[in-house]
Amino acid sequence: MMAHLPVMQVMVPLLAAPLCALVRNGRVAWGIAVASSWAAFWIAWEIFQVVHSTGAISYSLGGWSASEGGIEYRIDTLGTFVLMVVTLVGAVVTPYALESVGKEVDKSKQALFYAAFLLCLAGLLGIVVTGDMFNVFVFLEISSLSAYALIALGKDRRALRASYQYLIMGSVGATFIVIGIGMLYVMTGSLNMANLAILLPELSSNRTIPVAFAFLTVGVCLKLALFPLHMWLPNAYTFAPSAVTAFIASTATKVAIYVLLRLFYTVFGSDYSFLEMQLGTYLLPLSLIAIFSMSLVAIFQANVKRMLAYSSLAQIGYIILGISLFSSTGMTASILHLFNHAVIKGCLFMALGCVMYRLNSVELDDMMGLGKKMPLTMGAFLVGGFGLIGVPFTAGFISKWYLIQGALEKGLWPVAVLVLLTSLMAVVYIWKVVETVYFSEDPGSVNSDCSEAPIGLLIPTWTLAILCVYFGIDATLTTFGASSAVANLMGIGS
Amino acid sequence: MESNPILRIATKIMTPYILMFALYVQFHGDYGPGGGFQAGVIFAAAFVLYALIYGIETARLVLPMGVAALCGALGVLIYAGVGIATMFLGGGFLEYGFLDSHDAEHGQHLGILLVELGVLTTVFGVMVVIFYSFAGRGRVEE
Amino acid sequence: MSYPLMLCMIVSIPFMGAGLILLTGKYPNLRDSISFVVATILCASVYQLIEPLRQGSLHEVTLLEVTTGISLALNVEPLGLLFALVASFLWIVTGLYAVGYMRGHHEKNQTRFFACFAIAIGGAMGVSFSANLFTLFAFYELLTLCTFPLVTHHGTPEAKRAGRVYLGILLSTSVGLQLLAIIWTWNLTGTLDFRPGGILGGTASNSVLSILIALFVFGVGKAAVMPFHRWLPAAMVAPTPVSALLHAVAVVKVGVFTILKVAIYTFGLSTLSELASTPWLRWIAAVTIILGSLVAFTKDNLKARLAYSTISQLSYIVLAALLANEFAIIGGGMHIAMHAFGKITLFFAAGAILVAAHKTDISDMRGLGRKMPLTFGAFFVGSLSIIGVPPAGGAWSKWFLGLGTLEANEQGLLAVLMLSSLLSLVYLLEVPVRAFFSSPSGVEQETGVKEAPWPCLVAMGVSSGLTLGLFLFPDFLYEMMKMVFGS
Amino acid sequence: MSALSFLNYWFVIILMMVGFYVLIAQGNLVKKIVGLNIFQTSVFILYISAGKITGGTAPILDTQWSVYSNPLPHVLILTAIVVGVATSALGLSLVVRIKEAYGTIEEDEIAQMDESL
Amino acid sequence: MLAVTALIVVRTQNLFAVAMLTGIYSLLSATFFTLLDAVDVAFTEAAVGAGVSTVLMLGTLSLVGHRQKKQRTVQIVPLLIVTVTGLILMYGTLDIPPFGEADNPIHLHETTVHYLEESSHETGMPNVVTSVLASYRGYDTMGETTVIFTAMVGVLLLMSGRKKDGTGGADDGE
Repeated sequence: MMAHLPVMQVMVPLLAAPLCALVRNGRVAWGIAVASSWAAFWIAWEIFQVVHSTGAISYSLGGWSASEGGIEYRIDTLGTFVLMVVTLVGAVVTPYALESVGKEVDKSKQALFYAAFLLCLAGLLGIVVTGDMFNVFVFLEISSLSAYALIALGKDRRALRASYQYLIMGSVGATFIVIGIGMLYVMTGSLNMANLAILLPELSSNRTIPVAFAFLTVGVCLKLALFPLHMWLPNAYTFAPSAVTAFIASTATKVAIYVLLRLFYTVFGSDYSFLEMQLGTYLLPLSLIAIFSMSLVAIFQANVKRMLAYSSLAQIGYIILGISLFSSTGMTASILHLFNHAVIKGCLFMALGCVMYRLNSVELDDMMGLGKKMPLTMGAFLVGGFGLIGVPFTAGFISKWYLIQGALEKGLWPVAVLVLLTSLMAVVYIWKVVETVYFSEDPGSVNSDCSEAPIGLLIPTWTLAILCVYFGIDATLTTFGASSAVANLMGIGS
Repeated sequence: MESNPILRIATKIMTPYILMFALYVQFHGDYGPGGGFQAGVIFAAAFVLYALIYGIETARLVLPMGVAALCGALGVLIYAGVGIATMFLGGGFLEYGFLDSHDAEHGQHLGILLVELGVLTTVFGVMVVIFYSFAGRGRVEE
Repeated sequence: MSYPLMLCMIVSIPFMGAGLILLTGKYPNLRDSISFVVATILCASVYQLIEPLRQGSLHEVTLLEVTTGISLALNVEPLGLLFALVASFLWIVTGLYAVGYMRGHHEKNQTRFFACFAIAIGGAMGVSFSANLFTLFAFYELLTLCTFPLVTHHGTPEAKRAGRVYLGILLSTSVGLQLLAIIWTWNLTGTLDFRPGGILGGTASNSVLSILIALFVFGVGKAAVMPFHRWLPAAMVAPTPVSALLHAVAVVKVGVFTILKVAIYTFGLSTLSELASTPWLRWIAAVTIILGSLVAFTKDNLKARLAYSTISQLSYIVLAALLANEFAIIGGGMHIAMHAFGKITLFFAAGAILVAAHKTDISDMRGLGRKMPLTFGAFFVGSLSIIGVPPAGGAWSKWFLGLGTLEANEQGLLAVLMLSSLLSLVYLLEVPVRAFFSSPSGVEQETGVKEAPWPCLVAMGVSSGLTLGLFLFPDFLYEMMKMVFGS
Repeated sequence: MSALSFLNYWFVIILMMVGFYVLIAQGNLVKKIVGLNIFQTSVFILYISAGKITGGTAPILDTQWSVYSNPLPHVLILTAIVVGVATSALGLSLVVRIKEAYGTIEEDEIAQMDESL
Repeated sequence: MLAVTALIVVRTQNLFAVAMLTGIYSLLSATFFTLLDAVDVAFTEAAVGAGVSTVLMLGTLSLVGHRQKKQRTVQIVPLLIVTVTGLILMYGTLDIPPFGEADNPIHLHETTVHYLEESSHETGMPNVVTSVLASYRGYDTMGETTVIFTAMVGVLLLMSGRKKDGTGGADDGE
């Protein structure tokens, strides 16, 4: 069975999804969802160990090897790292969903909700494990379509519009990706990433390849909402049901970043991407603008969920910044932040979900004095907020530490200063919430009779909060995972 | 439309043929163009035609929404189930050759047939569900 | 008790104390006695470390390694021990005072107040025993965050605004400049440990290190070097015990202590004295000294005047660090203690006046000395120490500082020190002079003002007594500071 | 390479861009989906064109033929068509819900309604 | 023909006509596919594009009405984006292998060769498209089935229930 772990990683949630749709009972479906997402997490952990002890795994689907025209699975150190991120968040969010979704989604739709949720999970995992370009597209669409549906389930009617916007932007992105894949295919005749990596360098002077490169990059950047292609994200995060926001915010963009890394490093090769195409020169300013402007916008939001959505955009900027530095420290920072931000944002959005559960609102004005009424919820929010700022002993500090190291190594000290400055902006928007919640007297209107969130919501939220602190205190596991992934990608050691 | 006898009878006569054509497309996929997906669409088309002529209520009696949705889910299960089965038979995921322990080529044939059946089921179910959803919604609004 | 455990205990005692305080919040008497007992235990434990340190049998204790090269580690060295001793001792005194003050003043949220107070002391302990810059930074930030609720304790819009200024300046300097400097240091040397003789010498060009020291000096916002001093007057909206212990001792001393540590153990004195920017920074400190004194002049509000006086005095220590010679460092280290005792006495007195007579402005205090002789007497003693005249302890630290300026060939700075002493003579002594020698205004006569509650008086008595005592027996401090250069 | 050989591609690109334009410029939500369809269909043509071999025939093996067009693009596009129709279905059901919630399917009107909230 | 149809789609205000034209567009491209030897694709495109999509469109239109608001004539920014994208794409085709040549890389790649030469005895299917679809790249097709299933789940989530209150979620918008 161990040999089939890679395929089981995707199949477990994928098979669980139709089962959920079949049972039609929300609670049973939830049970299936929890079981399968935990199983997925366990499988990811097993794969993590296998890959780290024996090297990258390759698995031929249908028994056809890549040279026979089959589809290949390929999981290397980076892949298992991202698998861990996605399944971890999945495993934490599904238990959370019971109460949260129970309140925010119609009872009759809950079974289907879990089906869509698992499909989204399966799609994301499928993207990570595959080694075939076109297969990436197929699973990208599985995850995207289910994400559109999940977002549209938000109670506010604006959720529909957000979902539609996302659908249009996402489909444009997907079509761009298809165009890019098509061009690569036409030039080489291959869809397998490893094979492309061999064939492409021979064509380096070709004029089609840069165009393919550009289309793929733009397409993926649309999916990961890099500035200025981010328009869909704030609304989508704001109006989606809480559990969905927590899940999608911590995984979907991360997987898109993974695809980007795959493209840059595996398919095109780092020399081509960074030296010939001068990728760094484009990504660096874009990411800086993203970090700066999105942090600024976040400060002025009155809706906390939207504030965090903009903050996510800024955080994506940090990750891209690390990539654009094109150094092993920068990359380590990015991959670390991929994980840390998933944990932190998951924690924050889940804490907000608790607030939503009690208050039916996450407007700042309605949250005055909430710190006394929901101490545990807001405590988790505080921990997550510190992580976002990058306070020492939270996970966020570690990734920023590496990021600034990376910038200084390249002699880009203004970038280092800017990263620190924007951390301060994070202080401002997190502090706005803290001040409202802890240091404002409750005007006695909206939240006067609210109490602490149910335990079913608090346990998952605090799990992530504790992880956020744990990986800030003992970052050996994450740094090990990240640095070995980087070593693998950049061809150092291993 | 529901009262037009010509249409009703024409549909009655046509439907089996369309269904047969769909099956032809399904099984002939090995030799000519066609396969599970196209067959599923045609299958669904036959049904949609039926529903249009005889009214959605009647159609729902023949094939309730729940059953259609079930088909949609079932197809995926069939497809992935074949994959799991080959895995238990000692091969890789979706390695059809292992379906027949003696003749790998025959196993392939069988596997392809089965997964195409899965595709057909899903496509049929999904198309009908989508049709019901759109049509059903309009009817209530009027 | 083994030494590593002991060290961990010392740093965690205040945090445990905070926990106990929160648990016993419903029983004020129990809560306040816990506060007092914990403080005593802490001070006694810190005292236990002196003898082993003299024998040189102490070493670094690594609590946990966050990731390669970044670890949470504690160590005992003379400067830190001195600071910890001062802070923990004054916590006992302030604890006593605070009980009297908070009850006398009927403050709300007392539990939160005492808990945050304890955490703040824990932060100060962590800073003083930190073995590397990362540990120091972590506790430094902890101190910033946990004092915020204390500053905004009253919850008024004014307090909140002050809180924002407080947090804004402290966080932005520490994150924007200090953290950058720390990461840069790591980038240059690959370590953040405090080592005798420094780690940065020879790792980068003079100009790079010049920028780096400037980042540290300004980045340690708690040292209140101008132009990053605004938070300190803002923090004065807090209840007086906070101003007394935290904003005259713990928080601000953490700032200058950090600069001293960076100067001695990160740069190394010989490296530091050769940097191109050091003379400039000395003069910035000097300007802060003079301007702080001048602004203090203009303030009628007693606590505001004391705050600016603190700003001015802190830069003495910054200056000491930047003079980078043995005399100056000894003077600076002693001044941490001397100023602590002197200034806390002044704040105690100011608080006592507020509790007993509800006065905050100096101009209203005419004739008050006759009704509160003990309070104003203590104020007088404290003032002497700040001014630096015998028989108060401040005389010694200023003496060594003066020697330091001469050693560094900066006669101009010696003049600055003189001038500042003169200025402080005027602005501080104005208060007792008015209180004792001016006749009270008409309005004051009717209210029956009497001395502050007894815990306040005892606290004041202890601190002023020690201020005098330190003049007579400065050997201990001197010996401790000598040890910095001994090993 | 002759100019003629580009024409096929360029023509498809123009079609593609027409679809893309409809997709991003039109304010009507249904029409956007139509644009998406055109955009995607044109991309499909691009793929299929690449698979063609002049003089070849459909890749159904038979003894009387020897040259076949490349089957792989066909397979990919079959998948892509299905994905496309799935997207349209979901998009259109969103449009229906938006119509029910807002009473209009013009983007600017919806934006106006959201801002006035 | 295709271009003309596409352009009419842009200009037409009546969505009903647009839907029909889209169907026609699909049919036309299906014929085009046949010309390019892609019979399977043509079949599917005809079934999906002209059939399913059109029915879907019409179904939607019957629910949302088929008049489009008058559009401003030409929008500059989108036009610019589109033109730039198009030009980049055209630039990309400059080095693309010539149309229809048998020695283009995709025809020579080992996978293609494998499909055409080995599939008949490996799978016993003369229709290479089917064997590639269902076997060699069967996993893709499973993904495709899942996509369809996902669409169903999505449509069901969106369209089932809650239709009685007429205005949908309009009232809980605040």
